[in-house]
Parts: sequence; C-alpha cells; structure tokens
Amino acid sequence: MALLEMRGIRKRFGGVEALKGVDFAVEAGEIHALVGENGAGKSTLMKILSGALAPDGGEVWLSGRRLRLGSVQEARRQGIVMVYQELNLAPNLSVAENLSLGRLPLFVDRKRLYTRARILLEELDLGFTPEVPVGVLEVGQQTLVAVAQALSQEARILVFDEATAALSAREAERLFQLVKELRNRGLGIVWISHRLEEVFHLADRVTVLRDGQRVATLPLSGLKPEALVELMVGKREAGRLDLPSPKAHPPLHLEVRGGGLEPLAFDLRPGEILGLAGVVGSGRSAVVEILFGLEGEGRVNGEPLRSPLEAIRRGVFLVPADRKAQGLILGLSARANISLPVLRELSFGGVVSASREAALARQWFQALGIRPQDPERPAGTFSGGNQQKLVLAKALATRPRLLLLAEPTRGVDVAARQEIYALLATWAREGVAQIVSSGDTEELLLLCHRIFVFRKGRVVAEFHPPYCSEEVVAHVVGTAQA
Amino acid sequence: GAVVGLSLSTLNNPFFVALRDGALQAAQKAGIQLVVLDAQDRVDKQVADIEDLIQRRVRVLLVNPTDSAAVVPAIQRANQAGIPVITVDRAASGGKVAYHIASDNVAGGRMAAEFICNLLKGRGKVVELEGIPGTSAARDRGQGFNAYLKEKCPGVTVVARQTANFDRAQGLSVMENILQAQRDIDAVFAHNDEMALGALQAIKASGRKIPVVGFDATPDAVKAVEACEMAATVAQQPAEMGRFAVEKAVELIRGAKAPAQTQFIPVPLKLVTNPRCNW
Amino acid sequence: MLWARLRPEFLARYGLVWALGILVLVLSLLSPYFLTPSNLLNILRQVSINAILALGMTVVILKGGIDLSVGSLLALAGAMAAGLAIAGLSPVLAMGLGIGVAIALGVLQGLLVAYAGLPPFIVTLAGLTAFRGLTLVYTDGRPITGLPEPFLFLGNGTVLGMPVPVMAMLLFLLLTHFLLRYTAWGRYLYAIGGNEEAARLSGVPVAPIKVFAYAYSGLAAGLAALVLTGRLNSAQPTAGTGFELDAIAAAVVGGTSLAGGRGTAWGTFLGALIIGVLNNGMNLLNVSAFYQLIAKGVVIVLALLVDRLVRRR
Amino acid sequence: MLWARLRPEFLARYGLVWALGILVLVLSLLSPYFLTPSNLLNILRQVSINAILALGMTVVILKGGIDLSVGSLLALAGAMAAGLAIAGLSPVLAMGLGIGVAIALGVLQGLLVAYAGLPPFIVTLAGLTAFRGLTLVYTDGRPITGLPEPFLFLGNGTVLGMPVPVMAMLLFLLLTHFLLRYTAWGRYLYAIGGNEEAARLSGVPVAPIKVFAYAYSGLAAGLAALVLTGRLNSAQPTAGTGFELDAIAAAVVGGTSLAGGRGTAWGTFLGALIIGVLNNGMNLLNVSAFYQLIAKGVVIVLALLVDRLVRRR
Ligand SMILES: Nc1ncnc2c1ncn2[C@@H]1O[C@H](COP(=O)(O)OP(=O)(O)OP(=O)(O)O)[C@@H](O)[C@H]1O
Ligand SMILES: Nc1ncnc2c1ncn2[C@@H]1O[C@H](COP(=O)(O)OP(=O)(O)OP(=O)(O)O)[C@@H](O)[C@H]1O
Ligand SMILES: [Mg+2]
Ligand SMILES: [Mg+2]
Repeated sequence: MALLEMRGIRKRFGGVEALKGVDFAVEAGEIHALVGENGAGKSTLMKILSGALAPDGGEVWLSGRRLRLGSVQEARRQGIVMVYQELNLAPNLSVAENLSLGRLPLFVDRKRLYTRARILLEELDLGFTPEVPVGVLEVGQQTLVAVAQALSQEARILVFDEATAALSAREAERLFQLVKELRNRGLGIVWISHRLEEVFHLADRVTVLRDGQRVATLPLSGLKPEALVELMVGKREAGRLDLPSPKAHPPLHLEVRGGGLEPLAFDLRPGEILGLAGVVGSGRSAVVEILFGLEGEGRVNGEPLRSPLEAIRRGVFLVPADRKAQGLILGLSARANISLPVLRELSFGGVVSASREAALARQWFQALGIRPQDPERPAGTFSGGNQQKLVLAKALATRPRLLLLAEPTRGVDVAARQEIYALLATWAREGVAQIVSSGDTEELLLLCHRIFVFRKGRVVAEFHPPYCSEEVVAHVVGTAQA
Repeated sequence: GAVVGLSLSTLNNPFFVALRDGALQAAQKAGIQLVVLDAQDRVDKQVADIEDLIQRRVRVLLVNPTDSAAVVPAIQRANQAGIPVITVDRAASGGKVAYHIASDNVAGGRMAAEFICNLLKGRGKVVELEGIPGTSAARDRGQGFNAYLKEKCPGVTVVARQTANFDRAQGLSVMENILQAQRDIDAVFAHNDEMALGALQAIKASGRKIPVVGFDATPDAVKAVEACEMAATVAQQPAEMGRFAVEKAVELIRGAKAPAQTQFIPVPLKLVTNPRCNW
Repeated sequence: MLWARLRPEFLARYGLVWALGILVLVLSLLSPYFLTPSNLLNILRQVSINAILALGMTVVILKGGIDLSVGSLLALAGAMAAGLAIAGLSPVLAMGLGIGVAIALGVLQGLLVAYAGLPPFIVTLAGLTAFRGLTLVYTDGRPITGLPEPFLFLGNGTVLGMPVPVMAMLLFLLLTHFLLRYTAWGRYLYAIGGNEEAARLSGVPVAPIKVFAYAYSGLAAGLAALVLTGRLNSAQPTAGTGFELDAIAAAVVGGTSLAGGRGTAWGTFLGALIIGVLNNGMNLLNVSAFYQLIAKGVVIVLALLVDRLVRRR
Repeated sequence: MLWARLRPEFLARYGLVWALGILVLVLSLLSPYFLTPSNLLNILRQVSINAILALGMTVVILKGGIDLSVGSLLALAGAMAAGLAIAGLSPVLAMGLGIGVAIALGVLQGLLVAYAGLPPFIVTLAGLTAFRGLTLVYTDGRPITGLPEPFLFLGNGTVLGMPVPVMAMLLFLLLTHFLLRYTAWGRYLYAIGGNEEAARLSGVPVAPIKVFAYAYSGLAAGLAALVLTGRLNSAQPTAGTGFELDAIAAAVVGGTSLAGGRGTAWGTFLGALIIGVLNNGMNLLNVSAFYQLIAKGVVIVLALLVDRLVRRR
C-alpha cells in the first residue's frame, strides 16, 4: 500500500478545469517527481494535498486513512508539509518567527526561539541571522527560509514546488543532499521542477501531468530525457539556440556603485548578453537593481539612473526576481499588467486606446504562449510559470535598449524556456543589450556572450567564449581560487 | 489682571459663540483675562479642559456643562483647589456651585408648545425635529414640549418625531423625507434654530406653507421670523448669560462671599414672534 | 443593449443591486409614499452630496489612501465661496475660488503623503482638524447667509425637471467613471493601490498620481460644498462634520476595498444610494431615533451579507 | 540596563520620543504650569481612556482590521454596568457584566469579519451605529447617576498616590505589550497583518485570532467605559462619541501601520501621550478654541515629520 494516494482529484477555477480527475501516489522512501508544462495543474494538485485548496471532487488517503480535505492545519497534523511555489512568508516577521510560524507555543520564549533558529540555520549552512525580517531578504534567501521551515517540521510527506527555481547550483546541491537523507529515513517526497537534469539526478519515479490529466507514472531509471519531454509537451522540434554576435556599434558604458558592492564599470555592446553568476547573496542581484535605479548609484553612458522612472526613460527595463512582490499587480488583468509601462504610448490625450491595448496583450500572449489565452483574467490566477511569462511580456513590450533580467526563467517549463531563450536571442539580434542574473549556470552558459562571477559583492572571475561549464560552476560555488 | 476660565460645551453653534462673545466683552470691560476652552460637545474633553484650567490656576471657573452629571467630578476637583464655580446655561447635578445662570429648557419647550397650540386653535398635526439623542437640550426641550401638549392641548398631535441632530443639513433632508410621507402638517417644532432653518428650506422647496418654531433665536432665525418665513423662535439670551457669569466672577474676585447654597440667576426667556405675519 | 447587460453574471457580480432591490421592495410594501416619483427624486437629491464626496473618496482609496478631511474641506470651501460672494466678488468667481481652495489643500495633503511619506490617515486627520479650525476662524463660528442667486440655483434649481444637485452628482459620476476606466491615470491609481512597488518598477509616476488623487478628492469636496451651501441657502461653519465616515461607508458598501486597488465609480454610487434609501425609508416609516440607529447598523450588515451570498453562488 | 537601551539606534528607531521631547521642551518654556508633577499626573489621567482604547485598537489594526465601534461599545458597557449596579446588582458583578457585554459584541463583530468575510470597516461602522442605538434604548437617552462607591474609586481614586485610571492604563499597556511580544497569538496577529495567506498556509488559526482581536478591542472598550463612568460619576448615553478616530490617531501617530503587520504597544502609548500633551499644553497656553484646531493639525504633522527625519538618518 502506498504511503499517499490521491484519487480522482478534480478542481475547477471558474471556466478553467485545472484538474480533471487525477490519480497520484507516493511510496514511503521515494522521491517522486511531478512534471508538466506551465499550467498543467501541478501546483493545484499539491495545494489540494496540503489543504491550501479544497478540491471539487476526489479523495486523499494517507497510510490507509482518509484525509479530511481543505484544511492546512489538518494536513499538517497528518505530516504533510509543503514549500509553495509562490513563497508564503510573513515579510514583517523575523526569519526565526517565520521558521516557527503556525507552531509557536502559547508563550514565546524569545531567547529559545532565536537560539533554535540559529542552530537550524547553521545546520543547513544558511548564511543569515534569524533576527532579520524576511521581507528584506532576496528571493533566493526567502526560498531557503521556506525550505528550512519545511525541513524543521516532523513530516511524512514533503512537497517541494519549484524550490530550486531561484537557487544557484551550490544551494541546490545542498538541498538535494538533505532531500535524499530524508528519503532514506522513509519520508515520501514530491519534487516539482522544470529542470529536468535535476529530476533525473534526484527522483526515483516521475508523474507527468498534462492539461489537468495524468499522462504517465514511470520509474526514471532507463528513461530518456527526450522521451520525458515528449510526454510533457507532445512531439516538438527542439529549436537550436543561435546566438548572434554583438554589434560593433558604440557600446553602453555602465557604472555601478553602492548596494554593498565593490564599484564596477564595464562596457556592454548592443546585442550583447552579459551573464551574472554567483550564489544567493553574492551581490549579483544588486547589480541589476542599481542599474534600474532602485538602490545605490547607477549610470549609463555617464547619465545617472536615480529611479525606475529615470531608468525607463533612458531605455533600461528590469524583469525583477520576485514576480509576486515586484513584478505583477495580481488583482489587475493580465492585459493591464502588460500594458502598464507603455500605457502612455497607447493613449491619446490621456485616454487609453482599448483596441491597441488589447492587441498588444494578444500579441504577447501569442509570442510567449501564455495560457490560458485569456488576457482579461486577473494576473494572480495564472500558474506560476505563466505569471513569469507575463512579467517578461511586460518588459519586452517596452522595447528597451538595455534589458535587465533577474532569474528570467524562474518556474518556466522546458519548452517555454527554449522559446524565451530564442526570443532573447532575437532581441539581441535587434541590438538590445541584456544583463541576465541567474542562479542557473547552464542557462547563462547557453545564453550569454560573457559571464561575470560574483562572490561577496565582487567580480571574482570573468569568462569569454569559449569557456567550459565546470570551470564556471567551480568559480560560482567557490571551489576555484579567485 | 486676574484670570477666569470658561469651559464651554461647544463653539460649533452660534448660540455658544454668542455666549462667549458676551462673556469676552464683559471681561474686557472689567479688565480681567478670560480663558475660553471648547469641549466640542464631549463630556470627557470637558473634564480634561477643567482639569487644565485648574492647573492654570484660574481664580473663578465658569462652566457650561456638556452634561449635568458628568461634570460633577471636575467641579469637585475645582472645589478642592479652592476655585469658586459658576455654571452657565446647564446646571451641574453636584459639587459646590456658587451661582447658576440659565434659562430653563423645559420651560422653553412648553413655551413653544403653547404658541403652537394657540396658533392651531387646539387642533392639528405637528412634526417634532429632535436634537442629538441623549443630549440634555434635546431631552429637556422635548420633554417640556410634549408634556404641555399632553396636559393642556390634547388636540394637537405629533405625527412624526425624527432626529436631525441639531444640524441644518440634516434638518433639511429629514424634513424633505417627512414631507414625502405626511400630507397634512400644521406646524413644525425644532429643538434648535439650525434644524428649524433646514426644515424651512425643505418646506419652501416643497411649495407648502407650514409654520416652523425654533429655539435659540440665532440671528438667522430672527431674520426669518421678521421676514414671516418662520413663525417663532424661543429666545434665550446667550450673550446675557455670558455677561452675567463674568460679572458674578468679578464680584467673587473682588472679595464678595460666595453664597452657601447655589444661587439661581435666571436669564429671561422670550418668544420671538412677528405679529405682522399671517399664520 | 441595456437588457443584454442584465445577464446572470452581471447580476451576480453586482450583488449589491440585489441588496438595493430587496430594500426598495420592502420599503415599497411598508410605505405607500416610498415608491413615488417625487420621493425617488428626493432621495437622489439627498444622496447627491454624499455621493459626490464618496466618488472623490473612491479615487483616494483606490490608490491605497484615505481622505478624512473632506467634511472640513467642504465647510471651508463653502465658507470661502459664500464669504467672497458676500464681499462682492462675482458669484461664479467666488465659487471657483472656493473649489480652488479645496483642491489646493488636497494637493497640500497629497504632497505630505507622496513626498514626505506620511501616513494618509494622519495627514488627512490633521487636515480634518486644521481645516475646521480655519473655517471657524474665517467665519468666526457664524453661518454666512444672504447668498446671491447662483448659489440658490446650484442647491435648489432644476434643469429640464432635474434638480441641479442630482445633475451635478450624475456628471461627477460620469467624470469619475471615465477617469477610472478609460484614462491612463485611472489605471495607474489601480496599479498603485494593487501593488505600489510593482507599479513603481513599471515606471508609473507614483508620487504625482498620489497627489492627483487627493486633489480630486478636494475637487469633490469643493463641488459638494457648493451644492450644500446652495441647498441650505447659507454656509455653515459646522457643515460636513462626520461626512468622511459617510463617504467612506458609501465607497466600501459599494465594493471598494480599503486596502486599495479594487472598486468602481458605479459601485460607490450604488453604495451611496443604499445608504440614502435606508435613511429616507426610516424617516418615512417614522422609526424612532434610537431604533433608527439599530436598524441602520443591522440593515447595512444584511445588505453586505446578501451581496456575499449572491456573489458566492 | 535601561541606560544601555538609550543607544543612538534606539533613539533613532523611536523618532517619536524625539518629537515628544521637543513638544515637552517647548511647552515647558512657554508655560510655567506645564512641567509640574501635578500637571504631569493630570496629563496621564486625561490620556488614560484614549490610551486604553488605542491599545485595543492597535491589536485590531495589527491584524489588518479596524474597529470603529469602540466609542459606542464604551457607552453601552458603561450604561450596562451603571444600570445594573443601580438596579441593585453588586457593583463588581455589574462592572464585570459591562465588560462582558463589550467583549461579546466584539466577538460578534469578529465573527462577521472572520467567518462571513465582511469588511471590518463596515462591520464596525454598523456596530458604531447600532450599539449607540442600543445604549440610547437602554438608558432611554438619559444619563445614569447615583453610582455606588466602587465606580467613583475607579475613576477618581488613587493607589499609592497614583490615580486609578493611570494605573489601569499602565496595566493594560503591559498586558498588551506582553500579548504582542511574548505570546504566539500576538506574533500571529503580526503574521496575519503582514501576509494573511502565508499565515493561513503555515497553519496559523487565522479566523479565531481575528475574532480574538475584536474581542480584545471590546475588552479595552469595557475597561475604558468603567474608567470614564467613574471619572464622570455617571454613565452618559452619548459617551465616547468620536473616540474611534482619537484611538486610531494615537495608534497611527505611534507608528502602527493601517495596512496591518506593523506597530507596538509602546508606540501607541507614545502616540496617545503626544496627543494628550498637545491638548493639555494648548489649554494651558490659552490658545483660543478655533486656533487650537489649526495648531493641533499642524503640530501632529510636524511631529511625524520629526519622526521621519530622525529615523531616516
Ligand atoms: N486561483 C486561481 N484562479 C483561477 N485559475 C487558477 C487559479 N490557480 C490556478 N489556476 C489555473 O489552473 C491551472 C493550473 O495551474 P497550476 O498553478 O496548478 O499549474 P502548474 O502546473 O503549477 O504550472 P507552473 O509550472 O506554471 O507552476 C492554470 O490554468 C491556472 O491558470
Ligand atoms: N518556548 C518556546 N519559545 C519560543 N519558541 C519555541 C518554544 N518552544 C518551541 N519553540 C519553537 O517553535 C517551533 C515548534 O516547536 P515544537 O515544540 O513543535 O518543536 P520540537 O522540535 O518538538 O521542540 P521540543 O523538542 O523543544 O519540543 C520550533 O521552531 C521551536 O524553535
Ligand atoms: Mg506551479
Ligand atoms: Mg515538541
């Protein structure tokens, strides 16, 4: 008998049938990968398991006992613990308090709370103190807090929804080890990810969802990656990425100061894609924020970038890492989100042209394959990967001359990721300079003409093609000497 | 010169503005300093105001209580500090008070009822617009008015009794609503002139002609009576009250002995009407 | 066209229409005076001032703020307009200056919120207090009467059988609806209220738009001031006391979220209507003052529960 | 120990301490009556009721709500306690029942917010209206006087030279501080105000805690009712009118964010003190009533600007 069995799970959101009777089972002591395109229903299925959502039909059995559904507290009592894709932390509370949220004893012994949190953070080798409010951490660090919160609980089933999407290789590797240990102790683990290498590296079995239905459950040993991709998205030509060479035109001269970084100045040619590598907290994310006028002092060709508005006027735009807090206005429609930065251009005398706005949204929905194809839905009702595409659409719609991207493919599925890479390449061909900050070194290697590796606020290495991936990774995780 | 404190229930009302002005004039004439505080109709703020005046060491305390009972502890505190107290317009229900200077709201209500009764020759339907529920002015004026009708004039009945919170804008809209529901209205009594003037506005707009009786005799209301728009208003003489209060305070400062029992100093009340109008 | 809009989804979305419908039905049954043309016009006229203020308030709340100063601004604008007119200025100019003062003080508050970063609640609470003080100083606590003809027309005139206050309200409703629905600035208001940080990163000029919101609320207060001054045939130093809560109530009953980012002009109008109908109905039924208060509280909660139920289905 | 806490960071974080300090300094220079022991005690006594209400309000605001009903709840609780005591119940039992009624009505409002999902603003605005009505019905619009000794003691007695209202306020301050800082429910209030969805997904019992917040505000209203009833030597049917805005103002001046999730008990106490000192100072200085309003608005904005400046450094 399986440890966990979900049977015939159905869920509708208004007109969208997100789950059409899904069966899913996890054994004790296995890592079970759950994969599928953006919007396939993975998060929804797991939210039903964790009690965050109530299903419209179906049942869940844990060790042969039927679970009462729709209550987070009940699921927790039964040992079901989840790291959500859209991070759910209280930004105003400290790391320690977030680690114990929902489990605080009636009278809180603050000293004990912080000591235990410090021990936990040290055990997990996380480099921040338990006193800081979670809201000031970057997305990758917040992910780590959420992971630590989950790991510190007594669980029978642990669910990770895109836990590595905002992590770099080093943190991810550490997490893999922990997860394997937990598996060996007999926990059932569900692993949702769009990074297939990771799935093959980690998981024992895989279940593929497509359009709210289960298409297969297979052992991973002996399975070919292409076969898995085909199960997920159907047969499709894998487009080869054809990265154009940067143009010779006069380069952009960029200067970066403040934000806890060593001052930095460099040239970027039109059409050049620069990658920023480094672990979470290495300072690479500060670079793009400074260049967008959010902190510190940034300059492009000597002109200051003191606020986002000023940056946008000088042709700079940022795809922020935290799509929920910084990228989208979840209550507004997808259309309104995409058009927001270019609203002035879509207006005559302050009146927005509805037809041009709708056309713009339709264009980007098609270009990025955003689903469901309904730009009028509130942005918050799209799946995680599709929300990420909305953020990209919004940025691309501004036609910047310098595009800053922080974790641009966070949570985007395999096929769509290729589309996005191809799109960025096209933009490079049209002369848009780009800076990509990403924890995914493979992505940088594929996409960039040049890579800076950051450690502790400093560039410790710079790579030009041709370069080999092991060397870059070694610099990122800090095993190579600077 | 000597400092005298005056704690007013509110200045958001021409009546009390007139009272203040009367007091200020008298103070100027007598060459004393008058500290005026406005409790904004809040019992608790008045207590705090009086406490602050005691801290300020005023020689005499003039109080226009927001509420008769609520002001007592504050008055007792003034007694302890040896500061003589004079109440104005509204009495205090305890504490040691040297003089009470006022006109009688219950009597005013009766006066209005009597006027309306005579006007309607003992038969008719009236509307009563009440003040802020729970305030003593609303209570007393309503009590006098209704008691008179019940005892002396049973033919006149109150067909609608609604609050307009002493406010002109509410007097207008409440009266508009009542006019929708009541075909026959022979007279209106409002607990103050603000509401009366609001009601008058509504009546004018409806094209009807209904005698309205107000209370306080504010300049606007007196003008309306002179123009035969309003039938009458019960005149208190707020400026006189202020003047009397300061004059009594000056006497006390100059060494007069405070009476052992509270001495009531009535300020005449009169009905302002216009005999040339044809109601 | 209109009919097509009354599909089930529409009705479900506007659960408040149901609540209002039930209220109207009950009142029609209870009072023969309620459902008469003259009373309906009467309700609209009474609602006009609160509706105008509530529409301005909606704009501020949408961007994630609040404006407690509207009642005092109304009093000040009315007193200024009346005072200047009495002093011999041309009435129309005096009115314009009254509105101008309200807008200017709205801008001042907006600057304190947008650029000094002070909390809207406190800035406008300080405004509520200080502007009332200014009004009392300006009027010396006395009403200003004897206003020239144009004031009376604004308050009590009719155009083609429609009372001018109602006309003013409907025009302001349309203006606000247009602003919120069809203009870039309207959209920015929603964006800022929904997620200020994301709006800023999208290049929305956050601070100027915040200032605009308070200025618009000031405009509403000025407009309402002229209507009220006209209706009362005088400017009252105490006019507008407590109006801020009524205006916020209309907006929130009408579906505006105090957290910002959600709400419509029509919803607010509906909210103001529900409150106005309730007040009118209780007057018609001659409910006694004490029980009116209880009934009012209970009915408003019931209206929102109906709204919830209808929308949940 | 205490001294160590007065490090620059501490002072910078509590910019309001500076604002209060400047205010006290200015008033001491302007008025010889201000900085006397008896006046300082006097200020504390005057502040006590608003501070108690503001502490309850802080708890509600922290979780992302608001409670407009406190003034009316206060009136009702005071009237019930006084009425029952006059009717012959033991005074202490009557007081307990008065507080109990306030808590029960707080719970009722909490249920409507937490389980029916209605907006706090409207639920408690309906409460403000309806509870006032209940009070007026219960008292028939008349004050209740002739209260037995224990009431007077609560309002005007002293214990070891300290007025009982001040004592009550300080105890309630400590209780609230303890609740917010050292109990799970306190921290959960912050979590809910910061990110309600996250709190729910972490297993925080969101709905019960929301109900608790309104109950706590009810408790504060009940406590304040007893103090006020004692201080006034009577229960007034109109007591507490407008107190909700004062309580919110104290909380917000004290650094509580109306968006929820940010604020402290001490900050609120400080906010209440600033407002109280301001009122007292202007009375001592004989600022005329109309100008007091203007000054009050201006000073509050200035205090917040000082706070901003100090904290920005
Ligand atoms: N709250 C919601 N309201 C409406 N529709 C929703 C909501 N949440 C999810 N959906 C829809 O349900 C479908 C499944 O979404 P889900 O988040 O489960 O996808 P996913 O497989 O996790 O995708 P991704 O890989 O992008 O995270 C999508 O079509 C999505 O738009
Ligand atoms: N008295 C306390 N004060 C503060 N935090 C506490 C206290 N007791 C436990 N915690 C924190 O609350 C969380 C949940 O505690 P829980 O009792 O479930 O953990 P536990 O592993 O069973 O600990 P223990 O072995 O001490 O019982 C933990 O993160 C812990 O750090
Ligand atoms: Mg997902
Ligand atoms: Mg334990």
